[in-house]
Amino acid sequence: MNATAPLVDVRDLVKHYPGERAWLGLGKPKRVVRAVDGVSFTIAAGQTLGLVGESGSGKSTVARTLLRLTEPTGGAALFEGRDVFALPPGELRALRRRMQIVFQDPYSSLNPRMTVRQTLREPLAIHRLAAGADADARVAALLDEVGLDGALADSYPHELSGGQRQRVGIARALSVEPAFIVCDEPVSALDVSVQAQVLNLLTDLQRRHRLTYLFIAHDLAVVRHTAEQVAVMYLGKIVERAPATAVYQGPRHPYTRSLLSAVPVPDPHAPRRRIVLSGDVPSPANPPPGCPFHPRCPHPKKNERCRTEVPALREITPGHLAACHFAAEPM
Amino acid sequence: MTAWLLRRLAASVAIVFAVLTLTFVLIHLAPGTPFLPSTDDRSVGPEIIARLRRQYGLDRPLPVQYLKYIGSVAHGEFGESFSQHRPVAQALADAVPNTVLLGIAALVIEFTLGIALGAYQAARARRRVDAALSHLTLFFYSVPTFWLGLALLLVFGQWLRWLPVGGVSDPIVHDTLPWAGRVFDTLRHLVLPACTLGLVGAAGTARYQRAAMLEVIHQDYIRTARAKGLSERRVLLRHALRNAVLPVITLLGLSLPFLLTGAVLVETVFSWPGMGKLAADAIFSRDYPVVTAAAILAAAMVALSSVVADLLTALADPRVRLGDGDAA
Amino acid sequence: MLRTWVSLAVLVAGSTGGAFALRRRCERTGRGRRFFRHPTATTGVAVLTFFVLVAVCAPLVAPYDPSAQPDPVGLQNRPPSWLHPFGTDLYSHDVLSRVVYGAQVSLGVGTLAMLVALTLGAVVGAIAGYTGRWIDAVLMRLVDVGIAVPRMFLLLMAVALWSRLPLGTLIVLIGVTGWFGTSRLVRAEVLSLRERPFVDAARALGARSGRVIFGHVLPNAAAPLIVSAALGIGHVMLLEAALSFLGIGVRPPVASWGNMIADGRDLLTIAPWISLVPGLGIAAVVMSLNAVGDALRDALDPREEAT
Amino acid sequence: MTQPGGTAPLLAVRDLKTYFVTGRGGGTARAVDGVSFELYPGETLGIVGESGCGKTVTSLSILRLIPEPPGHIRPGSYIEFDGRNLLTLAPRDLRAIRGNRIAMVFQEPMTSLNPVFTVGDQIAEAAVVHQGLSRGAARARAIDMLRLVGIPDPETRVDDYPHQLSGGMRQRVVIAMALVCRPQILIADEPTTALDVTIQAQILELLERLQAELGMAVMLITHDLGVVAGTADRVVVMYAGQVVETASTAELFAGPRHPYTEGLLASIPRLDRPADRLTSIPGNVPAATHWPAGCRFHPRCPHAWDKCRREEPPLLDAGTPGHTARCWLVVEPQRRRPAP
Amino acid sequence: GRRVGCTGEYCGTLVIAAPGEPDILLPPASDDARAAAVFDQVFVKLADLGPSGNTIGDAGFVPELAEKWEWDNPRTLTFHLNAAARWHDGRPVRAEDVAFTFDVNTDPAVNSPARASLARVRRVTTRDSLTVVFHFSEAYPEMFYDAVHHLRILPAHLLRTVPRDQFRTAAIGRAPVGAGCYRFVEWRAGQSLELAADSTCFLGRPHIRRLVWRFTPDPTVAVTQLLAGEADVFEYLSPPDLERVRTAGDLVTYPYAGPYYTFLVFNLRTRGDTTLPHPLFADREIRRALTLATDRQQMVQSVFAGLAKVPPGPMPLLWATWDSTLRVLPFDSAAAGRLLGARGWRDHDGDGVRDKDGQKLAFELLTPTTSVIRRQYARLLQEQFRRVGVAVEITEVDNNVMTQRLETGNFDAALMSRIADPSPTSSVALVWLAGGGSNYSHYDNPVFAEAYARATGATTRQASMYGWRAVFQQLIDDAPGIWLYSQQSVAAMHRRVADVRLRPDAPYALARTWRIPPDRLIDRDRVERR
Ligand SMILES: Nc1ncnc2c1ncn2[C@@H]1O[C@H](COP(=O)(O)OP(=O)(O)OP(=O)(O)O)[C@@H](O)[C@H]1O
Ligand SMILES: Nc1ncnc2c1ncn2[C@@H]1O[C@H](COP(=O)(O)OP(=O)(O)OP(=O)(O)O)[C@@H](O)[C@H]1O
Ligand SMILES: [Mg+2]
Ligand SMILES: [Mg+2]
Repeated sequence: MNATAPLVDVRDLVKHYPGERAWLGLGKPKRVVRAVDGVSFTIAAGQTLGLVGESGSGKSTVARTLLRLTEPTGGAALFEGRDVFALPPGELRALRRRMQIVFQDPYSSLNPRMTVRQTLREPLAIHRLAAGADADARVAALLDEVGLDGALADSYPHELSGGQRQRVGIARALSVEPAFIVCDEPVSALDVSVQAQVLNLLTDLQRRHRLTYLFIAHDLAVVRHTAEQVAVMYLGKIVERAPATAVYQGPRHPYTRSLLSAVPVPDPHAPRRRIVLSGDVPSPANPPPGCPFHPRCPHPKKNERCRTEVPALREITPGHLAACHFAAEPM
Repeated sequence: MTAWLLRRLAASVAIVFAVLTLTFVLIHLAPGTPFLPSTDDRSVGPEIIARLRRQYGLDRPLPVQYLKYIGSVAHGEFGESFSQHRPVAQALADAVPNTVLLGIAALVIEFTLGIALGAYQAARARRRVDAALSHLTLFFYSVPTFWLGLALLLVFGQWLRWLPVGGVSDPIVHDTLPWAGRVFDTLRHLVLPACTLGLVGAAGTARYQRAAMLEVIHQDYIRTARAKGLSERRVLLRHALRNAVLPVITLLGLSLPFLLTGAVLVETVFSWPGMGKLAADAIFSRDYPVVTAAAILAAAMVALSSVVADLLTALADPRVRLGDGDAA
Repeated sequence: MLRTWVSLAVLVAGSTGGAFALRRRCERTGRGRRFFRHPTATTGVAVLTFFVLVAVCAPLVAPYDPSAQPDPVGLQNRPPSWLHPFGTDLYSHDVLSRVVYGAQVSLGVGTLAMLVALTLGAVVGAIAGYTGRWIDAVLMRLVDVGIAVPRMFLLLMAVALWSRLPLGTLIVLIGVTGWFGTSRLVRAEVLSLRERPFVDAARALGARSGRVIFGHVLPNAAAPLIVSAALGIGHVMLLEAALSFLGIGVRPPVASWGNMIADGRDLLTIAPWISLVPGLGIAAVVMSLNAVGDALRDALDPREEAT
Repeated sequence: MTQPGGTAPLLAVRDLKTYFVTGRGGGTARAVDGVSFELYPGETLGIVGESGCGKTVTSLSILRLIPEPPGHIRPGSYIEFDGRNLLTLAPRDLRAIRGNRIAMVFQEPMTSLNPVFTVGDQIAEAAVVHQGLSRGAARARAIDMLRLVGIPDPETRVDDYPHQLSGGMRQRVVIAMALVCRPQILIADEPTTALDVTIQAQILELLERLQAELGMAVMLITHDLGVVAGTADRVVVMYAGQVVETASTAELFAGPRHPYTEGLLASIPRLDRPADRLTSIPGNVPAATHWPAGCRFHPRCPHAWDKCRREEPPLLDAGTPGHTARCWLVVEPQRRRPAP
Repeated sequence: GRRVGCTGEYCGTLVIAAPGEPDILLPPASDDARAAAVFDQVFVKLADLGPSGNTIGDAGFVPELAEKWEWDNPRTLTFHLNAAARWHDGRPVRAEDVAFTFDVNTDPAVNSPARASLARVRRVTTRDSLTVVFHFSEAYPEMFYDAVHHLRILPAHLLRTVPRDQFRTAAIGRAPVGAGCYRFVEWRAGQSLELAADSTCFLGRPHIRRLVWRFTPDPTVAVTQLLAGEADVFEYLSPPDLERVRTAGDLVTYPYAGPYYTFLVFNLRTRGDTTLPHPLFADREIRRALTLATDRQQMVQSVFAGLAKVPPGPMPLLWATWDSTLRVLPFDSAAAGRLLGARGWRDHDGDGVRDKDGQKLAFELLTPTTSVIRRQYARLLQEQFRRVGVAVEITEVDNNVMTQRLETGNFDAALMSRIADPSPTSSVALVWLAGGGSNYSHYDNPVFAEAYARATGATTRQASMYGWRAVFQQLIDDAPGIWLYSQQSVAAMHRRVADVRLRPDAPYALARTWRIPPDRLIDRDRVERR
C-alpha cells in the first residue's frame, strides 16, 4: 500500500435486495438476495483496482452502491475522507462531480433522444460549469480528448458504432472533471479490435488526468493490462485481493486459479491446463453454507470444514488476501 | 399458489370495497333525489316522500347510511330497488346470468375468431389477404358498437327475418320446447348481440394477435424450430401460436371492462335484460341501490377476471410462477 | 352551394396533396420511411388531414347554418339532393352542414379528452414508476380501482346523475375516466427506463429527479404514449357517440357525430342518411387514427431505431 | 484429427452471396459477399471475425434460414452437401437435412429455446419428426441426450422448462437438441459468447468430447481467437462479408498473412504476455451497405497503398497448402511497413 | 312448424310490444300506464266506462263485477255483485273484498293513485256477501265515475296480511291474483309478462288464449319487433314509426282518440323562488305574445303529419270538452313582435335578441330526454321564438330531474305532457287550480277557479259543457301555457286479429272480446303450454 491515504476506502459494504414483496402481509417470508455481502477494499489516488468475477457475483452492485445510485444496506465508503453513504442529498450532488461511472452497454447508456452534444452539455448545465459558446468549446475539447471527430457532435447515438458510443460515454464521465471513475465492464460489449482502442484510451486518460479507476471486468486478461490491484469476487464476497502481479503469478484461492485457467489463450501451442469447474454459480438468494465456493471447488483438500465454516478474507502474504481455508498452503 | 390466490382475492375485495365507496360518494354527491314519480300524472305529497325516505333510510346522515350499507352488503344484501319494488339481489339474479351468457358468447367469438384471424394474417403477412383482412378488422374496430348492432338488427332481424330482433328467448314458445329446442332458441337470440359485441372485440384481438404473432415469428426459437427441419405448419401452429397467444390471454383479463361497456349498448339495442341494461336503467331512474350493486358486481367481475386471466397465463406460460409476482 | 363544392374540392386536393408532400419529405428520414411504409399510412394521414381541415374551415364548407330549420314541414327527412348533398333530418337541418360542424365537436372532444387523459396518465404513471415504494403502491391501487369499474358505468353515473353537463365538463369527465390504462403503460415504460444505464448516468452526474423524469425518462416513453394517444382519440370519439346514443352525450342543438347518429336512429329505415353519414364519418376518422397509430408504432419503435 | 487432403469435403460453400435489402439507408447490405470454404469430415473449422462481418448470415445461408424478405441468397451461390446443391433443393428435401444431417446451435441460448415447452419436448422434437419416434421413445431419447451433454439428474430435468435452467445448462440443452439426430455437421454459432468464462470452458470441453464421441464435423463460429486456438483444426477469418484468410490453426497463429488477422491477434489482451499498451486496429468495421471499394480493409490497414484502394485482392495462396489470404501483401511483401 | 296444437275459436296468442316494464302489478301501488294495461286484464272494476265515454251520472257505464246498482238516495249507491265472479285462486269474490279495496285505496300509507278521486266517498259498507253500499259526503255529477273508475277490486284474503306501508314491495305485486278474464302466468323480468285466459270467466270466455307483453327498451325497438313479426300489437306509434308500419303488409293500423296532450308551461314565479313573480312570464302579454309567435299548425304538420291536432286548450282529443268554438290565439308573428315591442322589449344592440334594460329576452326550456317528439318540438319552438327575437336555451334532462325541477319551481318554461283521465275534472284541478299538485306554473286566477267550480257543479251534461267552455276560455286568454298538440293515437296490429275495439282511455280494456278466427291462426297461436 502507498503511504498516502487511499482516495477510496470501502468498508464492509453490504447490499441486500429484498426478494419477494409481501402483499398485505400474506406473503411468504422474504427471500433476500445477498448481492454484496461485506466487501472491503481501498484504492489509492491515481491507481486502478480491477474487480473481477463471474456474472451475478455482485460487481455492478458494488459500483452502483459506491456511487449511491442504489442505496446500500450497510457499510461505509470513504471518498476523500468523507462517507459517501452518509451524505445528505445536496452534498451528494456536489460530490458527483468528483466520481463518475462508465457503463458496460454502449447501446443503452446513452439517451437515444439526445445528440452527442446535448449529452455532453447536460452535465455542464447541471453543475453550471459552462454555458453557451463556452460549453460548445468544452464539448469539442472533450470529443477531441476521447478521440472522436468533432463532426460527430450532432449525431444521435444510433448513428454511432459501439466503440464511438463508448467514447461518448467516457467523455460524458470526464465532462465534470472527476477524480475517480468507476468503469463497469467498459469493454465487454465491444469487438476485440475496438476493445483494445478503448482500453488504451482509458489508460491514456488516467495518465493525463491522474484518474483513479475502479475497473470492473469479468475477464482477468483485460484487467491484467490496466490494474495495479486486483480483487476477485464470488457470490457477493471478495475471495482474493492482491497486487496484480501476485494474483497472476501466485493465485491463492482455487476460484482465482480456475478463472485464470479458463481464459482462452490465443496460442494453439500454449499448454492447456483448463481447470473446468463443475456446475454453475449458485444464486445469491440462496448461497451455500460454509465457503460459498465449496460446491464447485476443485481443491484436493476440500473437506467438511469448507461446507460449514465461512473462510475469512485474511492476509496470506503482505498485501495478498485470500478467503480460503487452505490459502496458506501450497497446492 | 394458495397464498397467491388468497392475496389476489384479498386485493380484489379491497378493490370492490373502494368501488363501493366511490359509487356511494358519487351518487350521494349528485343533485336530485329518488322517489319522485316518474310520470307527471300525479303528485306525491312531501309527507309521503319523507316517509319513503325514512323507510329506505335516506334521512340518516351520510356516514351512517354508508356504514349501514357496508354492513348489509357484507351480508349479501343490497337493499330494495326503488323502481322495481323488489330486492336488488333478485333484480341482479335475473340480469346477471343473461350478461354472463352474452359475455361468454362474445368472449368466445372475440378470442377464437380474433386469434384465428390474427394468426392467419401473420402467417400471410404483407400479402394481399393480410391487407384485405387488416382493412376489414380495422373497420369493425372503428365502427360504433351500437351502430353495428343496429345495422345487424335491421338486416338480419327486420329485413331478412333470419334471427329474432331482441330478447333472450321467445316468450311464446320457449317454455313449450324440449330441452334441445330451448337451447336452440336461446342460441338464436344470442347470435346477433353476441356477434355485435364479439365482432368488435374480435377485430381488436385479431390486430393484437397478428402483431404478437409477427413478433414471435422473428424470435430465435422459431429459427431454431425451422433449423430442426420442422414443417412450416408445425413451426407456426406449435411453436409460434402458443407463444403468441400468451399476451392475448392477458388481454382477456383486460377485456372485461370493455365488454361490460359494450354490453350497456348492446343490451339496450337488443333488449337483452342483462346487467348493462339494468345498470343504465337504474342510473336513469336514480335507483341508487341497483346502481351501487351493479357497480360493485361489475368491479368484482373485473377484479376476478383479472385473477382468472393471471391464472390462465400461469397455466399457459411456464415462466410465470404465481406467488412471487408483486400485485402491481 | 358552389362555395361548398369548391371548398370541398380544395380540401380533398389539399389533404391528399399534403399527405403525399409530407410523405416525400419524410421519406428522407428513417423514421418517416418506416411510417409511410405502412400501406394505409398515407391514406390515413390524408383522411385525417381532410377532416381536420373540414372542422377548421367549417364556416366555409358548410352550405347552411347547422342549426337552421328552414322548413320543418317541407324539408323534413329529405333524401340527398343537389341542394342538400347528404339530405336533411327531422328538423329540416342540412345534414352536410351538421356533419361539417359536428366534425369540430367530435374531433375536438376526442382530442381534448385524450389530452386530459394523456396528461393525467403520464404524470401519474411517471410519478408512480419513478418514485416507487408506497407512492407507487397507492397510485397503482387507485388505478386498479379505476380499471375495475367499466368506464361506461362511471360515465353514465356521472353524466346521468348531474344531468346538465356543459361540453367542457363532459370532455374533462371523459378524460378523467380514461387515464388508467395510460398510467399503467407509462409506469411500465418508466420502470424499465429507470433501470436503463443512461438514466443512471444522468443521476450519477447529479441530475435531480425532475430533470431525470422529464428530460430522460418521459421523452423515451413518448413513443408508446403518442401511439396510445392516436388510438385513444378514436376511442373517445366512439365513447362520445355511445353516450349520445344513450341520450347523455353532447347536447343539441350543438351537432356532434354521436348525437346525429342518435337523432337518426329512430329513422334508420326511412331516412338512413341521417345516421349513416356521421356513422361513416366516425368510422373513417377512427380507422385513419388507427392506421396512423399503427404506422407510428412502427416508426417510433426503439427496437427499429437501434439497428 | 483429419487434415484436408485426400478426403473429399463434406460441405463445400462456393461464392456464397447473401444480400439484405434494407429499404432504409437506401441500400443493399452485402452481408455475405462471395464466401467460399470447405468443411471436411470430422474436422473442426473455426470461423472468426468481428461483429457484423457475416458469420451468422453465412451459417444461416447454409440451411437457407435467412429471413426472406429482406434477405436473399444471390443466384450463382452454391453450397454442396452430399452431392447436392442445398440452395436449389426442394423445401421437403431440405427439411429432411435440417436438424437431421446438419444441425445448428445458435448464438443466444436464452432465446433459442421455446419458453413454453419442456426441454425434453424440444430436444426430442427433431427425432420425432425425422425418425418418427413414439412419445415414450422420444422421452427416453431426450433423457439420453441430457445425460450425454452432462446435465445432472436428467430424468427430472427432462420435464423442466428453459427458464428453470441456468445459462450454461440451457446451452447444453441447445447442444443436445442439435445432436439428437446424430448429424454429420454441427454448426455452432458463438455457442459460448453469452456465457461466463468458467461456463465457456465447460461448454468447449463438452463440444470437444462430443465431437470425439460422435465423429461429426463442427463449424465453430466465434469472434474470440482464443477459443479458436484451443479448439479448431482450421480457421477461416472473415472481414466485411468476405473470407480474408484461411489456414490451419497452427499456421494462422504462427504466421498470419493478412494485416487484419495480425491486428486481431495483437489486440487481444493476454494473460501470458502482459503489455502496457495493446496494439489496436484503428477505425471501425464499416456498414454492410457501404463496404469500401478496393480491399475492404484498406481504410484500417497500416500498410495500404494505392493498389489496395483501387483493386480488390482475390484470395491468394499464401505459400503453404491450404493457407490463403486476401491481401496484396502476399504478392508484394516488400510493401509491408515495419511496426512503429 | 308446430302444426298440431290448439285449433278452434279459443286459440290465439297475442304478443304486445311494450316499451318499458310495469313497476308493480298491484293497482293501489302503481300509477304506471304499462301496469294499467295489465290491470285491465287481471282485475275487474264494479262497472266500466261505456263506449260513449260519458263520466257524468251513471249513464253509459257497463256492469262488470256489479251486475246492477241502484241509488238508495242521491248520496247512497248500492252495488249487487255478480255471484259467478271468482278470484283466480278459485275463491268467490265477496262484498268484503270491495270494502277492503276501498279501505286500501283511501289509506294514506298506501298512497293509492285513486285516493284523490275517492275523497268524497265517506265510507263503504257491506249489506251481505254480495251487496256493497257507497256512502258519499255530497252529491255531484261525477260521483258514480269516481266510485268505479279507479277502483280495481283486490282479493282481501290475500292482501289483508300485507302491511299497508309495504304494498309497494309486496310479493303478490309480482304475481297478481285478480278476478279478471285473464290470470297471471309469468313475469320474466326485463323480458316478458304472460297472462292466460280464464275460460270460466264470469264476463264471458276470452277468445284469445294468451296475452304476452314483450318488453323492449324503447318504442323504436318495439316497432322493430312488430315489423319482424315477433309481436302483434303496439298501441302507440310515433309518426316515423307509423311510416315504417305502413310498409308492412301484415299489419293494420287502428287510430283512436288519444289521452295525451302536451303544452309548454310557463313558470309564473321566479325561477327557484315561488314567492316572487317571474321577470318575464308573470306578464300575461308576454305569454300571449309568445303564443302568437308559434305556428302550432305547422309544427303539428311537421312532426305528426296529421296524427295530432292543435288543441284549443289544454285537453286531449279524448275529452268531450274539445270545442272548436273556443277563441284561440292565432299564429301572428307580427302581432307578437308588436306586443313585445310595446312592452319595451326591442333589439337594441342588434344581435337578433330583444332586450330591455340590458336584460335579454331569453329563457330556458326544459324537456325530457325520453320523449323524441318533445325534443323535436323544443327545437322547432326555439327556431320560431328566434324569429321574433327571443332566445331559447334547450335543456334536455332525464324525466326524474325534470319532475324534480318542476316540483321545486326551478325552471322558466317546460314541455309537459299529460295523460288524462276520461274526465277533465281531476286533471284540470291538478294542473291549474291554485294548490293543485301539478300546478307548476303557479297559475292562480280566482275567476278561473270560480268557472271551474261552476263546471264541476253542473248536473246536466249540457250545463257541464257550458261550464267547461268558460273554464278553458279563461285559460286560453291567460295563456299560462302554449297548447301544442293533442295526439291522435294509432295502434298497429297484426291483421289476423278481428273484432278489435280500442277504448281511447285504455286501449286494451276490451281485449277479452278480440278474436282470432280459426282459419287465420299462425304458429304461435297454436302453441300449447306444457
Ligand atoms: N434491483 C435488483 N433487485 C434484486 N436483485 C438484484 C437487483 N440488481 C441486481 N440483483 C442481483 O444481485 C446479484 C448481483 O448483481 P450484479 O449486477 O451486481 O452482478 P454483476 O457481477 O455485475 O454481474 P454482470 O457481470 O452480469 O454484470 C445478482 O444475482 C442479481 O440478480
Ligand atoms: N435481417 C437482416 N436485415 C438486414 N440486414 C441484416 C439482417 N441480418 C443481418 N444483416 C446484416 O448482415 C451483416 C452481417 O451480420 P451477421 O449477423 O452475419 O454478423 P456476425 O458476423 O454474425 O456478427 P455478430 O458477431 O454480431 O453475430 C450485418 O452487418 C447486418 O447489417
Ligand atoms: Mg454487471
Ligand atoms: Mg452472429
